[in-house]
Amino acid sequence: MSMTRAELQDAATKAFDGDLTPDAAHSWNLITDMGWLMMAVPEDQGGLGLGREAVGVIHQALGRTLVAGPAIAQMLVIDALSAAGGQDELLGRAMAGEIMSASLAEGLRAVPDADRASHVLRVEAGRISLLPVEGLALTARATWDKTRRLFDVDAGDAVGVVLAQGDAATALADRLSALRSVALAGDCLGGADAALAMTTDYLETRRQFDRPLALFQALKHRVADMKAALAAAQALFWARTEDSAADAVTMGAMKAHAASIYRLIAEEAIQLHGGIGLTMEHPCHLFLKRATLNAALGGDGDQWEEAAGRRALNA
Amino acid sequence: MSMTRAELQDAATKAFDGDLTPDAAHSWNLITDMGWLMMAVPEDQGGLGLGREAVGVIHQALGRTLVAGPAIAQMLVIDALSAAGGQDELLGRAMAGEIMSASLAEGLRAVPDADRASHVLRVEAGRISLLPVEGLALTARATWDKTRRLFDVDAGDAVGVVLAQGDAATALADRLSALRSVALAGDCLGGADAALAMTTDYLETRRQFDRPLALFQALKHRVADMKAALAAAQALFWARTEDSAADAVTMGAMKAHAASIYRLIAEEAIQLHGGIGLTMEHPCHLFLKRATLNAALGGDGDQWEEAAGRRALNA
Amino acid sequence: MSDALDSLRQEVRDWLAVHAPKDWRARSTSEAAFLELQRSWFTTLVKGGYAVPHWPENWPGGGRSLAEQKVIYEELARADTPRLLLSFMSTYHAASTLFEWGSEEQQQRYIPRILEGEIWCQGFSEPGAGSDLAALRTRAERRPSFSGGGDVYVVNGQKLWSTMGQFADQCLLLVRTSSEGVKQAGLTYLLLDLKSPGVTARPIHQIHGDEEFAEIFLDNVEIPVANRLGEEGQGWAVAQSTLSSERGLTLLELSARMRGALWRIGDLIRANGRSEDAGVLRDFGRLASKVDATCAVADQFLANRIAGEERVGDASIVKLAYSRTLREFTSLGLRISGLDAQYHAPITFGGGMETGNWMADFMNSYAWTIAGGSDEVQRNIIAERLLGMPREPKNWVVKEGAA
Amino acid sequence: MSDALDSLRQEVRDWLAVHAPKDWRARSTSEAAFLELQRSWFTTLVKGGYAVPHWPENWPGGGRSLAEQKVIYEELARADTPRLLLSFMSTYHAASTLFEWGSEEQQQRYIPRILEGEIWCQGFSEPGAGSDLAALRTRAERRPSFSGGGDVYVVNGQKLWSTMGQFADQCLLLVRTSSEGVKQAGLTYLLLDLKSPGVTARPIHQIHGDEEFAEIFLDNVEIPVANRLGEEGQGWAVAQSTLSSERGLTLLELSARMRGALWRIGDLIRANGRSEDAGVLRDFGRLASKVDATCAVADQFLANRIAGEERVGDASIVKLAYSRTLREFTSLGLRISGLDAQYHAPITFGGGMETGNWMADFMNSYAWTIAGGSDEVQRNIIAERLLGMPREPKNWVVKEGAA
Repeated sequence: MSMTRAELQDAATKAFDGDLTPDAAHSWNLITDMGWLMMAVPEDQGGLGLGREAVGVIHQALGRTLVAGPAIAQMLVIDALSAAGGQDELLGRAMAGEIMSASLAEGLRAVPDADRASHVLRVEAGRISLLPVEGLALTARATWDKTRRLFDVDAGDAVGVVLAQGDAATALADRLSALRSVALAGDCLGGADAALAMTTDYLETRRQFDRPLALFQALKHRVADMKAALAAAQALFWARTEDSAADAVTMGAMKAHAASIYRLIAEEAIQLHGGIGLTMEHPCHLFLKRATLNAALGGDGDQWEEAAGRRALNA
Repeated sequence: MSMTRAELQDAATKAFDGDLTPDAAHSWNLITDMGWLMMAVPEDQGGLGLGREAVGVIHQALGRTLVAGPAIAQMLVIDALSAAGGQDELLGRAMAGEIMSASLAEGLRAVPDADRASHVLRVEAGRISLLPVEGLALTARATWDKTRRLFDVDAGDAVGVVLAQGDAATALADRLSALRSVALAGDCLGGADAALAMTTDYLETRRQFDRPLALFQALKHRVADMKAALAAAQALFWARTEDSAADAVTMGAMKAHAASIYRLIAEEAIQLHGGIGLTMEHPCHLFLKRATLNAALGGDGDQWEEAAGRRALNA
Repeated sequence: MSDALDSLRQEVRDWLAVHAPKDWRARSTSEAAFLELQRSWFTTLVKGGYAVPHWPENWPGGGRSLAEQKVIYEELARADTPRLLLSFMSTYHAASTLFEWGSEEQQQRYIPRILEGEIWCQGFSEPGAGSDLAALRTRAERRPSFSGGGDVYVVNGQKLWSTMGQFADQCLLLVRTSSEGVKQAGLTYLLLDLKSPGVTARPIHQIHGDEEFAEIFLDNVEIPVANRLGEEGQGWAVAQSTLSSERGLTLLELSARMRGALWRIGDLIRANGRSEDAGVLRDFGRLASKVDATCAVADQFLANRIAGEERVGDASIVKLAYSRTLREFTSLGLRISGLDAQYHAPITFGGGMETGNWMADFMNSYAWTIAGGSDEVQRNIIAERLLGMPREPKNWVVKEGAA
Repeated sequence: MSDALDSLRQEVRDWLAVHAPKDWRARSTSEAAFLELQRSWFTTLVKGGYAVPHWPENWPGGGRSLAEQKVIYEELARADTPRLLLSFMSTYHAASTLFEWGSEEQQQRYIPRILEGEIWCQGFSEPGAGSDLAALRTRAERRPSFSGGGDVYVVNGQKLWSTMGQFADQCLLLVRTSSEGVKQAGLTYLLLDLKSPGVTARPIHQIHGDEEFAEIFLDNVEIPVANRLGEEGQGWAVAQSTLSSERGLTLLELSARMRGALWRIGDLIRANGRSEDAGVLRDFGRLASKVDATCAVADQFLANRIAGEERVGDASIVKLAYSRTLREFTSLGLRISGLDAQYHAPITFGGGMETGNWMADFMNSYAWTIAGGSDEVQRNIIAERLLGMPREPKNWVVKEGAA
C-alpha cells in the first residue's frame, strides 16, 4: 500500500502538526473524526481494511507530537471485536470513539484511561472477554510520563462478553500482542524522529565558543549515528507491518528494537541539549519519559530479545 | 610498595623499551637476568618477596612490547612450587630460568612453549602436580597471535611430583587462578597503553583534509574515552594487586575488565589508523590479536562476569 | 596507613556513632525537611569539628591534611550520612576563593558567617554561556552610589544553574565590565548579597522533580565596589580559583557511595526473580567492576594530588569515569525494575544519586554527565590537556571569498 | 510483485539449480582455486546472461531494470553462489565510467573484453590520500612519446588499496597533472594497461591472511593520451562516476547473505552448550533484529532508488548500518566460540564475510568499517549532506598572531 501509506502519512502528519502534547480531548475527537479507529478493520465490518501498516502510520503520527489518550488500547479492543466477529454493535460503538480500553502490559495492569472507558478487554489464558467497566475497581497509577494515564483494574471474576475461548483465544492473544507491538513501535519511531529533528535544530541554532554547536564534529557524528539507527529501525518497522506472517515474537522483537532506538535518541537529545534538556521547561524530557515507558509496556527488551534469540536458535 | 613499584616500573620499562615483539630467546634471558622470575617468591625461599604487585609491573612491561615466551606460565609454576614448600631444588631451577610451563586455560590445554619446557604443571580437582615433559604427547596449536606458542598436552595418567592434594590443592588452584588473572590483566594493560600511545602519535602525524587527524574532534573524543577507560582499569588493577584478600573471582573479574579495555583500545587503534591498520605491515594487528587471545585465556569475560555478578548478589 | 590516620578514623567513627542522623532518608520527603536536615547536620558537624577540615588551620575546624580529609569523607560515606549539599558551595567554593583573593576585611566579614550557616551560591553560567563561560553577558557598570557611600556596580542580566540558589544568602557573581579586547579580560568578580533590591531567584524544575538549581535575575542590582574580589577585569582568574576549589574528595565520596549502593541492584535482581539469569548476573558483575574501577581511579587521583603529582586533565578522567558509571548503574536498575520504575514515586530530597527510585535516579544521573563540565568538555580536556592533542584554534576563520 | 518479476525469479532459480557451483567453499582453500572458481563462474554467468544485468541494453546481458537486478541478486544470494569479487570492478566501476565518459572507440575497445574476462582495478587511494582523495600526489606529465605515436603521460607515484590489483589487467587511474588552483582541478583520469613497463603490483598482506588488495608502484610509466577519460583536469568529475557506479545492490546482497548466515551463530550456541543462557539468547535475538533492520534499510534504499527518490547520504546510512552490524555479528561469534576462535585456521578465499572462521571473520569485518569510505566519512556525509548540518570549512585558517 505504498501509495496509500504516503497519503495516509501526509494526512496524519497534517492532523497533528502543531505543538507537542496537544489537548487530549481535542486529539481524541480528531482521531475519531479522521476515521483512524476503523482504519485496520475489514471493509465488510464497516472499516477501511488498511491493516497493520495503517496502524503503524497512525501511531507514528501520535508518537511524533506525544499525543495523550487511549488510542493503542482502543485499537486492541477494536481488533479483538473485529477478529471475534458477531459483535457489530460493540464494534461500531468502539470505532465511533466510545472509549474501550485494554491492558498495555499483563493481566489488567496498565490500562489507559480506564476511568473514561465503558469497557475493558480481559485477556486470560484460554479466554478473551470484554467487561463493562461499571462496578470494577480502578486504581490510578501515575507514571513519570504524564502523557499517559494508566490504571490497574481489579475485575474479580467478572466475565462480560466472551470474544474467544480455547485455541481461538490463544491465537487472538498472539494477534493482539503483535498489534500492540506495532502500535508501541510506531509511537517510538514517531517520537524518535521528532526528538532527532528537535536536536539537529537546536545544534544549528545554539552557539558555543563562537560557532554553532552543529559545527562540532564529535556532536555531528553522534547525530549521524542516531539518524542511521533510526533509518534502519524505520525500515524494519515498515517491512514488518507489511509482513502478514509476522507474529507476536517477531513484532515484539521489532518493538524492542524500536524502543531501544527511541531511548538512545531521547537520551542523546538530552545530553546534546545540555542543561536546558534537564529542565521541565524544555520538551526533551517528555520524549525520554515516553521512550522508557514504551520500552516497559507490552513486554520489555529482555523478554522479547530472549524470545527472538530462542526462535533464531531453532530456525 | 609504591616507591618500589615506581622503581621496578622504571627498570622494567627500560629493559623492554625497544621495538615491538623482541626476540624471544633474548627476552627470556633478560627476564631471568633481571630476576623477574623470583620477584614474587618469599625471601626465605630465595626470592625477592615483592608479591603480586611486582607480578603486575612485570607483565605490564612484557605486554607493552608484546614480548613472546612462557613468562606467565613459568610464574604459575614458580608460585605453585613456592606455595607448596619443600621443593627448593625445583623452585631454584625454575627461578633460574629452566622453563616449566602450565596451562593458561583448563586442564592441559594452551600450555605455552611446552616443547621447550622440562616440566608442566597439572591442575586437577583435588590434586596439583608437576610432570616432567619427557614422554608426554604435545600438540602444537598455532594461534592468530603469533607472539604466543601454545600446546595441548596429553599427559595420560602421569603423576610426577605432587605439590598439593585435597583442600590444599583447591586453595592453591584458586591462588594460581588469581595470579594468572593478574599476569594476563597486566599484559592487557601494558598492551593497551602502548596501543593508545601509538594511536595518538599516528593521529598527530597523519594529515587529511589539510590538517592533522588529531584536530578532528570526533576522533579526539574517542581517544579521550579510550584514555579514561584505561586509566580506570589501571587504577583497579593496582588496587587489586595490593589487596591480599582478592581471590580468583575478584581477580578474574578484574582481568575480564582489563581484557575488555585492551580489546576496545586495540579495535579503536585499528579503526583510527584506517587502512594501514588492516595490514600486516603495521603493528596494530599484533595488539588486537594478543588482546583477543588474552580475553579468551584464563577464563573469558562471560565466565568471570557471571561469577562476579553472583558474588555481588550474595554480598 | 599511619597510626595517626588510623586513630583519626576511629575518632570520627566513634563520633559518628553518636551524632550521625538516623533514618534521614525516610524523613527527607519534602523540601522543608531536607533543608532542616541539611542545616542541623551542618551545625552538628561544625560543633564536632568535621565540617571544614580543608580550611587553613587558622580557622576553626581547619588545618587537616588531604589524607586526613579523605579519612573523614570515607567515614561520612560509610555511615551513610546526608551529603552536605546546601553548605557545599559555601565551605568549598566561596571559602577557597575568599582565602585566595579576599582582603583581610572581606575574609573576616564572610568566613565566620559560613560556619554560622550562611549559604553561598555561584552565579557563573548564563542562558547563552554554558560550557563557554567567557561568553557571558551579564553587564556591570560602575557609577557613584545614589544612596551615598563609595561607587557601586549596577548589574543587569540572568544567571542559570545556580546550585541551591533559591536558598542562598550570598552569591559568587561573575560579570562583564568591558567588551574590549579578549573576552576573558572583560570579566569582574563580585560578591552579591541576594537580599539586595532587584534580585529574583527562581528554582529550576528538573525533569525528575527536584529543584536543586535556580536561575537568578538581576535587574539594576547595586553591588558596592568593596564587594569585588580581585581587580576589575581580573574576574576570569578569580573564577579559576572557584572552579578548582574542590577537586577529588567529592568524587571519591560519591564513588564510595555508589559502591555502597550496589546492594540495591542485588535486591532488585532477587525481587524480580532474575537471580539465575546469566545475562543479568553478567551485567551486574560487569557493573560492579566498573564501580570498583571508578572508586580506584578516584582514590588514585587523590593519592596523586597528595603526592603533588596531579596532572591537568586527571580530574576530568575521574569525572568522566564517575558520570558514565553512574549512568550504567541507574540504567541497569531501570531495566531490571521494568514497569515498576515507570510509576511515579516521590523523590527523596538530597537523597543522593542512588535512592532506588530508579527512573528518578536515572534522570538525575544526567546531572553528572552535563553539569559541572559536560562529558564532552571533559573529553576535550583529556584529549588536549592530558594527551597533548592539538586544540582547535578558537579563532579559526573562513578565508575571504572561499567556499 | 509483478508477474514479470515473479517469472524472472523462477527463471533464474531454475537456471541456478543447474549451473550454480556446488561445494565451492570447501574447494576455495587456496588463492589459485579461488581465482579459477571466480573465472569459471563469471564465464558461466556471462553465458547465462546474468553477469551484467545493470549494463545498458545495447550490450549483451544488459538492459535489466533495477527491480529485475534485485531479483537476480536475491536469487544469487539465496543459492549461496560465490560473490563475483574478481570481476566486480570491471563490470561495475570500469564499465559505468566508460559508458559515461568513454568515447565510442574506447567503449568498443574495452567493454567487450570485460565480458571475456579482462580484469580491472582502481588506482585512486594513495599512502597520503585515503579518505582525502583530492590530496593525491601521483604525478603525470605530458610529453611526446619517444617510441613514436601521439603524446603520452609519464606517471610516477604509488597507489594503495587497489582491490584485486595483483590479478588485474587494466587500472582506472587518477593522477595529478597540475598543482595550480584548487586541488580537485588538477586531477586527470587515465586508463592504464598494467602490463606497461614500470608498473609493479604487490599484494597487501591483510591481518586475517587474505590478500584482497594490492599496492601499485608506477615508475616512469607511459600512458598514451588516447587512454584518457574526459579532458585533462576533469579527473575529479570522472572519478565521481566511478565512485557512484555501484550503489545499493551490493549491500542488499551482503545483508541478505548475513541474514542467511545467522545459523552459524545458532550452531555455535548449541555446540558450546549455551542454548539456555538467557544473556546469550538475548544477544543473539538483538543481533537478529539488527540484521533484519539492515536488510530492510538496504531494501528500502533500493526501492527509493528505483522510485527516483534517493537522497544524498542515504547510501551512507546503508553502509554504516551494514558495517556496524557485521562487526556485531562477527563479535558475537568470536565471543561465543571462545578459545577455539583463537586457534589459527586457514581462511576460505573469497568466502564472504561470514565463514565461521570467527577470528578471521571478525578481523575481516574491519574492511567494511574502513574501506570504501570509513564509518567516520559516512558519518560526516550523513550529518552534512542528509541532515544539512554545516560543514567545517576546509580552509579555516588560524588568524595571524593569535593563540
